[in-house]
Amino acid sequence: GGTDKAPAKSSGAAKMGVISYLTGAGAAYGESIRQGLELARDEINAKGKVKIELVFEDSKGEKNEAINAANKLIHKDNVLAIMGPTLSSEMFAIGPMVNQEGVPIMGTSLTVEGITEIGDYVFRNSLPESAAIPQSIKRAKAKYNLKKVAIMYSDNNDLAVSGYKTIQQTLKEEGIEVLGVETFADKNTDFSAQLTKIATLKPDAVMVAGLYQEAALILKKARELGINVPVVGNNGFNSPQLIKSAGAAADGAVVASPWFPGKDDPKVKKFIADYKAKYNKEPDQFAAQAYDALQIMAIALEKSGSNTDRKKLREQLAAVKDYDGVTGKFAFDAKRNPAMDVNVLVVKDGKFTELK
Amino acid sequence: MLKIEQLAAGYGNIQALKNIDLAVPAGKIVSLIGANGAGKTTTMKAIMGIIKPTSGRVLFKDQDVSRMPTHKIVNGGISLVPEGRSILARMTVLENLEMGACQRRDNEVQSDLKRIFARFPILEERKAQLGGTLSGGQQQMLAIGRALMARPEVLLLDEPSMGLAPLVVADIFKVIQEINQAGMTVLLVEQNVRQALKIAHHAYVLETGRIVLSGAAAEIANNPRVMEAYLGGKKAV
Amino acid sequence: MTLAVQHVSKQFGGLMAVADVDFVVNPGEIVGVIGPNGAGKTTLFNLITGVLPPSSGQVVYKAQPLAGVKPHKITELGIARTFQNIRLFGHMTALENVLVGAHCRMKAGLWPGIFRSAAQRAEEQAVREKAQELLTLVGIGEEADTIASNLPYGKQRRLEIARALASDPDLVLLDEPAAGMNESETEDLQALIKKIRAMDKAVILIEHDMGLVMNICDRLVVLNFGKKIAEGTPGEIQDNPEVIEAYLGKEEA
Amino acid sequence: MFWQQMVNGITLGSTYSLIALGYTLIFGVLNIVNMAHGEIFMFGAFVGLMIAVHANVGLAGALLAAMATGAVLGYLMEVLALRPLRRRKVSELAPLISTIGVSIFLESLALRLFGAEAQSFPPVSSTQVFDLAGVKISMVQIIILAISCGLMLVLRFWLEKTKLGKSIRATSENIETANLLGIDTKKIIVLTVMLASALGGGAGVLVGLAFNAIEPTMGITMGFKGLAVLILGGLGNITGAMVGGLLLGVAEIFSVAYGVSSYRDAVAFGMIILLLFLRPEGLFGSKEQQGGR
Amino acid sequence: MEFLLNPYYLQMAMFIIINAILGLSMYLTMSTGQLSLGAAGFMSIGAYVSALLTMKAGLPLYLAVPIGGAAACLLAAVIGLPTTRLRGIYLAIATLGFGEVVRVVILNLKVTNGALGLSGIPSMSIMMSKAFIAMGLGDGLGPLSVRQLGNLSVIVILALLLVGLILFSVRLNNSRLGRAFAAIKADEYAAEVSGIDTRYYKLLAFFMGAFVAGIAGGLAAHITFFIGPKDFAYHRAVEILLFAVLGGSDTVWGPLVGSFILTLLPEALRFATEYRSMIYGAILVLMMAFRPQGLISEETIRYWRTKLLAKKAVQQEEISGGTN
Ligand SMILES: Nc1ncnc2c1ncn2[C@@H]1O[C@H](COP(=O)(O)OP(=O)(O)OP(=O)(O)O)[C@@H](O)[C@H]1O
Ligand SMILES: Nc1ncnc2c1ncn2[C@@H]1O[C@H](COP(=O)(O)OP(=O)(O)OP(=O)(O)O)[C@@H](O)[C@H]1O
Ligand SMILES: [Mg+2]
Ligand SMILES: [Mg+2]
Repeated sequence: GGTDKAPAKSSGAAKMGVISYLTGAGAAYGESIRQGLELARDEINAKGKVKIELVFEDSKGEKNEAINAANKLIHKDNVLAIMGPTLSSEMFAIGPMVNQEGVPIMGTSLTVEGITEIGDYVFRNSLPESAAIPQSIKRAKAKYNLKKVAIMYSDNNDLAVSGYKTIQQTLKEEGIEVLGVETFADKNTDFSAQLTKIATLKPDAVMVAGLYQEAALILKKARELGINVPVVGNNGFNSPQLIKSAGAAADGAVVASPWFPGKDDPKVKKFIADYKAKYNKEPDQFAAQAYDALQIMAIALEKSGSNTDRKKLREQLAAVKDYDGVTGKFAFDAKRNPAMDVNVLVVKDGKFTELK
Repeated sequence: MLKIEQLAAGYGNIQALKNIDLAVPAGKIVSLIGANGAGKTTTMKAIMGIIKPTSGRVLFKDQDVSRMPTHKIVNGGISLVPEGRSILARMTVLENLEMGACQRRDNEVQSDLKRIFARFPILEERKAQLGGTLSGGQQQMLAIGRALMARPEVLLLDEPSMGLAPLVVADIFKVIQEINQAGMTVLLVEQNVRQALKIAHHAYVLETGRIVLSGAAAEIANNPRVMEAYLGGKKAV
Repeated sequence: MTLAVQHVSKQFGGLMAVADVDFVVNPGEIVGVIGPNGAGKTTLFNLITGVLPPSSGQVVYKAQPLAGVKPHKITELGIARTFQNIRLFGHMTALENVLVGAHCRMKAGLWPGIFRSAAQRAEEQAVREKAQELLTLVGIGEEADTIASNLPYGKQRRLEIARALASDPDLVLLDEPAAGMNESETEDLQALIKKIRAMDKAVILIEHDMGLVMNICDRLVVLNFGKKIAEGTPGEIQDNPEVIEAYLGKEEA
Repeated sequence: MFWQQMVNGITLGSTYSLIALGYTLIFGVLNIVNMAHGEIFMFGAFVGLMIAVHANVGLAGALLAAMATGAVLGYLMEVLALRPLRRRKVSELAPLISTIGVSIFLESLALRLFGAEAQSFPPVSSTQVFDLAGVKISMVQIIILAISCGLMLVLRFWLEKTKLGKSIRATSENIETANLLGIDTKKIIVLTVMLASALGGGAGVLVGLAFNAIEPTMGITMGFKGLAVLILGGLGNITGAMVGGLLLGVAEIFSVAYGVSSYRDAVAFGMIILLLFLRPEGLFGSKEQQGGR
Repeated sequence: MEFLLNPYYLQMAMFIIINAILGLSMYLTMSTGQLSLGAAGFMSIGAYVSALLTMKAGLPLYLAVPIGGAAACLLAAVIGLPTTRLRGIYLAIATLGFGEVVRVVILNLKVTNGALGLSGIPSMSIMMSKAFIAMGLGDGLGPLSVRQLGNLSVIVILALLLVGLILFSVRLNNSRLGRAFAAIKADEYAAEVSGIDTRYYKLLAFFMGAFVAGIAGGLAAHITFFIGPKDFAYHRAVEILLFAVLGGSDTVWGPLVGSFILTLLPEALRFATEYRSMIYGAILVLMMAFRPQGLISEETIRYWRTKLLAKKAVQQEEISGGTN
């Protein structure tokens, strides 16, 4: 690969493109990512070892917009590398082209299977569902003695569908019986029918794959209908908003996450404090992972010693090991996926705590 | 009562009226005649404010109404029975009639309604039928009835006899004469020129947007040019 | 026999709009249908043209029963009509309106139209010429390129007739063609209808203008409350007391 | 479970009805489908939420504020986006697009103003849940059902029997004719749009309360459902909106309860297509006039 | 030149052409007065069928795309029989609902991979590049790299297709069928009584629209590597409607202009970042206020035609004047 033109140098800073879901239905995620990145950028630039300039482009969560954004970043702004996009579907649409152009691209929120298989220039620092979910199920099984469960997942969300497949797989391996499977869709607000049905099945736990907005509503409705068993979620559960929206109903929600805000780690505490100071809200995993992603980029950038050499940057990125970030110890595996620890969390009295 | 001064109006590039002058004195029937496309309907529309004149004025009781919105003109006391009837198709006959009186505040609406039913018994029979399903002639009666329900001071009629059976046509002209005798001023556009001139006091002849002739109705009726153009004079010769 | 209306009835809810009406139309004949407002004349046209299905009875055109035949098919068979409340294709020019009327007499399908085959062009040319002739026939030859809705009322009526004639019908149904015309214009119309008959077409004419009806019709059918109350030559009808009572009124003179 | 699901269906359906009523009202008078109705609904929900959180005025206050917001938005929409179109005779498409423009504008404005995250009302007494022989129903669900039924009756009476209502119907058929009857159509239209929008705003608060999630894109989701109900019940028909809403709600719930939940949306729309096949004018819509004259 | 060869603009040109084709599909159906919002649904069928045929059955593009169009057409037959009885908004919502049903089915099917979508769809430009390499042009042609060659050739192919479609539509308009369409649009009832088989022509127009939308879907799939059910949801249907109405649905040119503007507008508004959608919405409202009949109407065409003719006449006069 390699474009005809080298990335532009501007005021000595490396130009990083960001494709994020900044307007539209999923803007909440895109915003968090943007904020995490900005916070990291400011810290990196303040340290002064390398300088990074971020160029944000909105994708509206739409594939064609993402394609246009990627093309603009590569061919008009001549960026060195790209962070994002927010959704897996967007990555599938732009990845092959970006890869072909020889531009490193790193997803910070992509959890479905097959992302990095697109090509050598495609990275992600977000933990795939296939790595996270089995952990939480195993831990929950051990703790709550799960024998039979019901599943709910959002069938129009790629992340949730991918999560659902992992859930099925793991349950089979663990010998847990599935009583029933119900689906919903993103932005649904009414889950009464599904949960009424599930309530009659009397499961030991409910497995849910979806985003936090729906997850919170499911928790609320489930408790209202008297389903008081643990609810094991996918990556989507991993947000302070879940607790904020669901309130007391969130108690008993289980999720596996590299991001654990309650962790007794000065880095995490500082990140949370800085983030709060700047944006006046709790950081979620999107922000934390985006923050770490840019830090990882910075490390590779420093090692590559060039603000313009994409190939070098890619080599250095692939070689990143032992980065200790707010989401824990981090390294890329051979397939440019993250190799990192997972915490299994459970909500207790309105707080994420470790499930032991 | 109603006075038109140097009125010009049109549709886009088409100038349908070219500076016409016309007067409808109080208590009279004035008839406006002219060939297809002469501009009769346009004149009516301009009076009602449905189309805005490009120049000139419409005076109603010495007040310039030419730039007023239609509903104000109606509430001021002018009503139009439009060409093509404009029945409210999805409302019943009764509702159509009531709508005619919807701006009235007095309590004689019911008695007026009775009078109209007496005049057009078929309407009473079809009170609950939807306006759109009436036959053509029934719709015409409804349109006239509806305009009368407003108790206007000036009534504009655009071809009221169109589509009516001969018996009813004779009746309609009688009705016009009656209401006129009861004090209503009438501006009448008719293709049934012979009949129209018979009941009118004054008449104007409109040709391609210009008034070419005006005078007492009887005079106009005997004008050879009118006879030839509108009264099937050819045959007579 | 061109058309036979056989004991046709049409009911709307509780209302018998057309009740057991029965008459025939012979080739080249002008039959007038008269009757008070709401007698069922337009409904009768709707039944003949297949727009409404009869509640009972049937219409037979040239020995073919029309029950269940779609309106466009009936037009193709040779019955064309005009409307009481003019229904032109407002945005199209007068000529185009007539061309639409000729649709069912043309053959060119999709692909000949796209590739402009020689046959298609020839057909188009011929039909355009014929359409222009028809416009001239009804007296609006000059207005071929005028947008239909910009024509004054009277001319729109003529255009409707031209459109109906374009389908080359053997039977033309005219619903109050003289409405909105003054006497001299009506005379022109009378001449036009005679010309139509001269082309060997039968005509059914609904009209309230008695001058026209009496002058031109070979035979009259009188409806009242949906029922046929009389049938005969204009002379006979004019003197029929029932018709005078229901419809004509006493001659004013 | 059947009865619980029935209750679920009816309560879901009554929120659909509530939204569809506003749609129907505007369609009834303007003959346009107001694609921005969902967004007005969403704005109402947010303003109601703000008021409830910051001003501590209770449900009634929040409702009033939301309705006022709806009315103001409706007024602005009418003056800025609809009236300019009415001056010329245009196809029904122009206002459709114009209101789509308004809806896009309002949605992104809400994203700016309120952020993209879902928010919920502070717990109020109306979230209380009753348990009737194992069937659970919440206070707010009862309120919504009662309000939408009540509104339906009031609106029907108003449109059919009052002078103002008849003027609205006349205006909806033909503005020029209505003008000729002396009706100030401008005023009538503004009034109806404001009223429908106020209803939309109020519905926002109620639905927000019932589902506990308010976010800028809720307008599209609910608006889409409202649209479906509008068609199901028959355009411009008040009873149709009510019954159509309930029907859709119950159908959706039962498709989940006794079918496959992943086909929920397909069932709803499949039902509409099927119904339109049998009755092209919707459940309660009036048949187009037959025959030509 | 450099500017024009920028892949950013090339890609945008592809989107514009595909959207223009979608606009035309809308136009074809609307020319009989039917407001169908099914284009997104038909597009998705074309896209999935064509993508699956190339991915799973290894069919070449030039076969897969038309088959996708035909599949869309087939479904149009099923849905069209009942829906062409509907009018106005009823039809619009029913077809919109049909799109939803298709989307839900796609979500539930195995072969379509549900919400995860199909990724790794063979790309047209990469295929073309490969063809050029096979032709021994691996180093490009003159200043053009082989990738640019690939992109350019895709654009040429798409543009040719579009021109063909435009020609088709224009000629259709001036033919017997076009007149029948226009008559149905003006007054369906009068058209029927004037001897036009309204149902048949409405179905025909519906089919043509579906076919063209299916083709556009197939093409779109092969220039974007990935398709998912989200690409064909409600938003897409509305967007396609906007092309036609904003540009003007009375002439062939309207939807073309509409799709051109509406594809470029979001890109042109990128500088406005978070206010982008707001401005977009406001522009829609303004455009409708000033040109409710769409940017290009019949009058616009007539106006320009007479103006151009007049100019030509003047020029001719000048020429003849010069020789005198
Ligand atoms: N909506 C319109 N758009 C364009 N031109 C119009 C319109 N309405 C009428 N015209 C034109 O204006 C002129 C006057 O028309 P108008 O309807 O006033 O005639 P009229 O005297 O009422 O004729 P008729 O006896 O046929 O009713 C005609 O040349 C007509 O073509
Ligand atoms: N769709 C319908 N529903 C109910 N009643 C109808 C319908 N169509 C027509 N009618 C009624 O049927 C009767 C016959 O109507 P039709 O239009 O045939 O009368 P007509 O003889 O043409 O009268 P005119 O001379 O006034 O045009 C009328 O009383 C009319 O009100
Ligand atoms: Mg007139
Ligand atoms: Mg009639």
